[in-house]
Amino acid sequence: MGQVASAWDGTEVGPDPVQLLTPAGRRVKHPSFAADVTLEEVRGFYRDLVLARRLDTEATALQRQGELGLWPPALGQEAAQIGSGRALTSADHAFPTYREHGVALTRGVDALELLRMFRGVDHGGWDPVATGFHLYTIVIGAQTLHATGYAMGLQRDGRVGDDGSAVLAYLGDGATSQGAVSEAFVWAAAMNAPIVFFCQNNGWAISEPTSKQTRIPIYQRARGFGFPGVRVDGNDVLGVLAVTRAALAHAREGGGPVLVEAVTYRMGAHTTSDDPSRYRDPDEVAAWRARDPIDRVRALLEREDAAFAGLAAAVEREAEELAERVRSGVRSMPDPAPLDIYDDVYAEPHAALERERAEHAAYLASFEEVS
Amino acid sequence: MGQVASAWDGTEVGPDPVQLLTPAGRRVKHPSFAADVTLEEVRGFYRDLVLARRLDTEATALQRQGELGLWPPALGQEAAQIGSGRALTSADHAFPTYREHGVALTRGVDALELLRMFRGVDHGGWDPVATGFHLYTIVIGAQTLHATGYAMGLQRDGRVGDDGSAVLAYLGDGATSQGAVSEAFVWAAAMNAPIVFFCQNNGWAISEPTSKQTRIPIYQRARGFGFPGVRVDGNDVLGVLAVTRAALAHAREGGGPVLVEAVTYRMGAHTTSDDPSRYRDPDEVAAWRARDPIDRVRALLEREDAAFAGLAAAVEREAEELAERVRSGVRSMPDPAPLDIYDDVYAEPHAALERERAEHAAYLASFEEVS
Amino acid sequence: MAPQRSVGGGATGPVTMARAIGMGLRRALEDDPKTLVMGEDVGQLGGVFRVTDGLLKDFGEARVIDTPLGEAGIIGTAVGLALRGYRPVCEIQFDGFVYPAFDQIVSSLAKLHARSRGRLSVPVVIRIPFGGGIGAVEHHSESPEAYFAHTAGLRVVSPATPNDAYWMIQQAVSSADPVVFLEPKRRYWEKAELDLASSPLPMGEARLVLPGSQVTLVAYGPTVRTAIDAAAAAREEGISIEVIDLRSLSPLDVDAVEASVRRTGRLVVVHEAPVSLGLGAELAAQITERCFHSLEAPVLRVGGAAVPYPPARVEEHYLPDVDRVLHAVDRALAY
Amino acid sequence: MAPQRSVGGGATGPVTMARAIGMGLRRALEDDPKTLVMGEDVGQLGGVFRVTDGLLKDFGEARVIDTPLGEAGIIGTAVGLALRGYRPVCEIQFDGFVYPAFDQIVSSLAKLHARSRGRLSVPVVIRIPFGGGIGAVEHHSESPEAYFAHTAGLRVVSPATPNDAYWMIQQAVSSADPVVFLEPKRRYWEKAELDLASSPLPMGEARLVLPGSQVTLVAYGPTVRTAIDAAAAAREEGISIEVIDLRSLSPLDVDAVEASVRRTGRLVVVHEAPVSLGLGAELAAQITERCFHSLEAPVLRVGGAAVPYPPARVEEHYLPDVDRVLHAVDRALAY
Ligand SMILES: Cc1ncc(C[n+]2csc(CCOP(=O)(O)OP(=O)(O)O)c2C)c(N)n1
Ligand SMILES: Cc1ncc(C[n+]2csc(CCOP(=O)(O)OP(=O)(O)O)c2C)c(N)n1
Ligand SMILES: [Mg+2]
Ligand SMILES: [Mg+2]
Repeated sequence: MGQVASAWDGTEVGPDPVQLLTPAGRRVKHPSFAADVTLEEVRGFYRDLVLARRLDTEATALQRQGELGLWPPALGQEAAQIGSGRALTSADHAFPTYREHGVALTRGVDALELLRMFRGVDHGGWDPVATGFHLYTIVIGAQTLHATGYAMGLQRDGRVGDDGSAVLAYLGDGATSQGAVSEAFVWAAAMNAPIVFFCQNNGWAISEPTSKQTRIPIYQRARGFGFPGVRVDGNDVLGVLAVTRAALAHAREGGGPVLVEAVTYRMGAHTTSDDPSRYRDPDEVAAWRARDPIDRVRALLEREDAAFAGLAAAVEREAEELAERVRSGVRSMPDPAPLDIYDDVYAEPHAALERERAEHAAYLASFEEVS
Repeated sequence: MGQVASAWDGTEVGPDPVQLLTPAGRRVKHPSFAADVTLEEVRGFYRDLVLARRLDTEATALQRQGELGLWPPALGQEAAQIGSGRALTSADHAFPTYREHGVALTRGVDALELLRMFRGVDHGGWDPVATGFHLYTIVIGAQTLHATGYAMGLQRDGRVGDDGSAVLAYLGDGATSQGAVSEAFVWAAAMNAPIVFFCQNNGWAISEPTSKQTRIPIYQRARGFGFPGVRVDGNDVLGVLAVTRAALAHAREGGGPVLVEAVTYRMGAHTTSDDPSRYRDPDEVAAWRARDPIDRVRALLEREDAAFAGLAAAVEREAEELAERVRSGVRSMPDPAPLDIYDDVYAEPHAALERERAEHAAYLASFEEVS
Repeated sequence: MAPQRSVGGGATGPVTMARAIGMGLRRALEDDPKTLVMGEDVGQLGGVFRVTDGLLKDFGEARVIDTPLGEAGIIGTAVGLALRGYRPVCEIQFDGFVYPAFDQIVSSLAKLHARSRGRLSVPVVIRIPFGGGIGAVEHHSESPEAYFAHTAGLRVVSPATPNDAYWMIQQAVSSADPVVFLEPKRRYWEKAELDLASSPLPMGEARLVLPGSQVTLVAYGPTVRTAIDAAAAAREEGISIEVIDLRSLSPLDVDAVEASVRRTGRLVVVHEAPVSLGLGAELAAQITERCFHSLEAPVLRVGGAAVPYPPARVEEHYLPDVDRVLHAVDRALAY
Repeated sequence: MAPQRSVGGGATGPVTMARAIGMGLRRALEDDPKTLVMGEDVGQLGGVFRVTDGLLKDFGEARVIDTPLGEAGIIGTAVGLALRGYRPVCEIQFDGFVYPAFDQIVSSLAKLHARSRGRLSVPVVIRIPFGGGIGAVEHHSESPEAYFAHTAGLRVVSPATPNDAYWMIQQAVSSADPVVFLEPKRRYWEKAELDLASSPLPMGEARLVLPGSQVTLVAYGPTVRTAIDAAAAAREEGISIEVIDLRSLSPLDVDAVEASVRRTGRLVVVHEAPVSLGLGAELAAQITERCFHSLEAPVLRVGGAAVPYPPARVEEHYLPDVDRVLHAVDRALAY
């Protein structure tokens, strides 16, 4: 199940973020959390990180070329996403925002499925049941309540305790201000639901720095609701993995909700429509570049893994293939047919909508008659 | 201005509630809060408490007689209301729920104005500007945001600092679960607004005990948002006064928001439509009866005030007059005229509504022609 | 879609609508272990109208949930429970308290089936006691149905009789789509026999309540009784009114109304909600288009004024009553 | 109600609608120190559409407020600021994000004047970039106007031109009532000269955009341009269309529409929002009642389907375009 023993006793951890791998790629020890992973796993994370970044770069380029309508880059947040995504078991369920592209890959969502909504051919694109990865939610915070309800479902299914499963709900730093998110905290605490709230504090909510939302660190929000918060270095894939695993284990075993704050940084624009030069200092970006989440794993593997050169080359090839597949796949995605808009609005026939569809069909047919 | 020196340094206080007057009516000292009041003031509180209770009893009776549509009794919560209401200066502004009848009296709202909405002749009834006491808000939690915005207005008016003023926002224990209330906490903290959130934890939200809303004490909610929470014995008028004064002083002087949790008990039904026997134990009610907020002030005055017998008699007469005025006043309140419903929907003429009014007037007139 | 089973023994004795809904919920809880009931005060208290009385005792805390006080939380967690395979029936305590949940209803609940291209279903039922006439304080007498009927992805229904209430709540629970279930609270205590023997009308169909020839009168929820009373009064004056109970507001059974109007040539729609942009507007638009040449008078609407629901002691002037309905009928006949 | 001042020098050069709104806001901030601008990203960034660009720099943080991320918080605190005498202009970043604030809008903002029997005013303006056609992802293309127009106590307006945008935003700010100000985002970048010299039309009045004799075509916001284009195309075919820009959805200037329909005998209403229970329904109902004997055809409606706003690459089939408008015009003429 991927659950690891952890010394974490469910108490709050912060404000110093948990870190198991320094920006220079050196391992460090933490009293409560251990990077209990094999070398093979770390090699896997390296692959995950590189592929996630490549997808991001490629999607950004495709948007510039007009092939995607929009893209919200996860650049710089890969460790937070891969570390948390890899902490999940297949029986767990994740509820993302709109930026968890790295997590999506760990859940087996195909890159082209992921791009459908940004291409504008779909509002979803993948199978949330098969992947255990819910659809993206754009309305800030709404998914935290769905996630909490899902976790209540797990409780009712008897899926808490030994061999239990849990829910991982993603949210941003800005999202912590939304009433829906606080209600999710209230419900999760009142129900003692098996859920981990995973907040990627990437420093910004579009143009607003985190200081516009809160005057204390985000992981401390959980205090007010009676469950533990843990702050982790979001650019440290091992730290994120260990903390998220411990938090999920806590939840699965009936300990109730946990809030994880992964301190990271959005290196790119909010979305391809955004111009961050209007609101943030290039020095800040540069300082975070020195904390790059991939560099430190590379440094670690260069030191600890004799076969790293081969891995790096293989991953590079795989990334290239992914990029190529994404480029051609996106370009050849067919547009929806006009009458598709009437599909799946209801699961059962809805007479009024059927009438509208028939009228629309007749209207479209009238052109065909003409031509 | 009614501000008192207080040793409170803005740190959280609880879980033992601040108490300055025991259920037996004995004064006790607290390291941070002092009952800095004259005997004359205590005599005033006694009067306030008794009048508030009398209004409550009378309104409950009037509802039973069919003269009011509904009444939410404040029975048992009088100390929380008088203590906090008397902590306000005339320049402060209070935003009540629907149960702050005692506070209303301290703000100079006339009992008959207060009863208009429960009679069903109005949705408001008093002048919120003149009294510094906003209209009752029935939608749980909504007023906490209005209060926060009002406090932001005080900031913009330069009304923070020496000689500043503040806002007091009332809420219930159940209300703490509403997203709007958490957003008020977020805004108040982010803006450092001069506001005190005064939560009367009366043990119940209709049939749900406070444990259905939160697993930690309510005053601790503030921790998660980065401002202090203080727990006070809500049946101790002196404790409530001291804590609320200190909290308001903190806010007025630019210290930002405070959450006060007044631990009290709703001795009556949620409203006259409610039947608490369906959900709560008579022993619980009996235990709280022994903590009655008026009894302990009476005990104090009987000991400390030689002239108490005279006061008690005078207050009893005044209460009787109030009851009589309420009884006859409510019965003779005229119903609104049919076309009144069109008044004050808009502050400026609205053509479509004017048309509806004219049609309605013509319709009514058609009956008069007939008869 | 509709539970078509017929249960032996038709007679129940007269049952109030509130009780009929409770009986229907009980059946839904018995029939499907995935059915849940949740909301403020629905458990221990049995709801402020006692509709869910006894359910906690018989089905336990895991299935009958007293939730924290927040409507967004109720609907948002119900969506999540539905994603996990449950069928939550949420109670919103009063009409005026549904708005904090509006985002969850409009942007999540109504859209998830479409967003997922049919992969996900969210069979959540939202029960809302709605409408005025009970002498209540503010926010306890609203008629928010147009907001929901205008929202694609939701079904919106309102029973007008105990029998419909009993069956329709079960149909709503077993529907694969989200259903806003509007309970006419001022009719909660009206009694009628339930028909347990025959199979119910599908949830989306209107019902012809009274046949008539001169004017079609369409109502739903609380105004069906008003319409029936108006028809009775009109009959005394020799006017023959056909009364239709819409039952479903999304979909609207316009076919049924059209068939009637083709016979009568006149249509009056009556609801408590403000006339402006209310259900009557949509019916007026559609029926006028369909029956342009057979209408003898414009479609007339009787309903609330475009004002906030007024204080109790003037609400009788806000609510459509028999006189106002007959006034509209007279106007329609005068064309 | 409307600022009637005329400023020396009428010529501005062509200005986009986005810029015109920004200029209007600037005027409102200059004219009244109580005017505030608030919302997500309105300060430092100048809003995601740059409408408020430069205002923070010139008016400071106390008056141009980058708020925390929560729409209920934005509108709820704006209500409080208004109670303290301020005139907050709130930006909701996109149409689909207004719903978390729905309770504050419907139950507090819309009702406080009435609840207080006129003692309190809440002159809050809610700016919402609305509508589709910009190739956006979900929740960024909605047309929620019917929800607001159905809500008593709100005024609802939508400008279709830069000049109207410039003046109407100022009128909205100076209105004593709450105003929902719907900005047709796909027209943000269309340019026109502003007329600073002459006094503007009152906010609640419709405007005759193009005179015509055979069919009245009513539009508002983004579809006014569509209507004008349709009228031009129709003229080529010898069909004379009168185009009316509603401008105000609450109140609806039905008098203006009626006057036109009395001349033309036919009415087509076009909006992006779902047809079902949209503004077209209300116009159809009212105009049919007023012009029952002079209508040559039923009022026809062109608009969105009753489906969630579809993905970008099929939105052109959802949005009313010239062809669909002309199809309706032809149908109206064929009666
Ligand atoms: C309810 C709602 N309001 C506003 C928006 C517009 N919006 C999209 S992303 C965003 C900022 C989110 O910030 P954060 O939660 O920190 O997540 P991040 O984008 O940084 O990952 C905003 C305001 C939205 N999507 N939903
Ligand atoms: C938004 C909203 N939801 C539901 C209600 C119905 N309701 C009225 S009072 C109440 C309980 C409130 O409990 P609490 O906040 O503890 O205040 P108390 O009544 O105990 O003073 C509820 C659920 C409401 N008024 N508003
Ligand atoms: Mg962020
Ligand atoms: Mg309470």
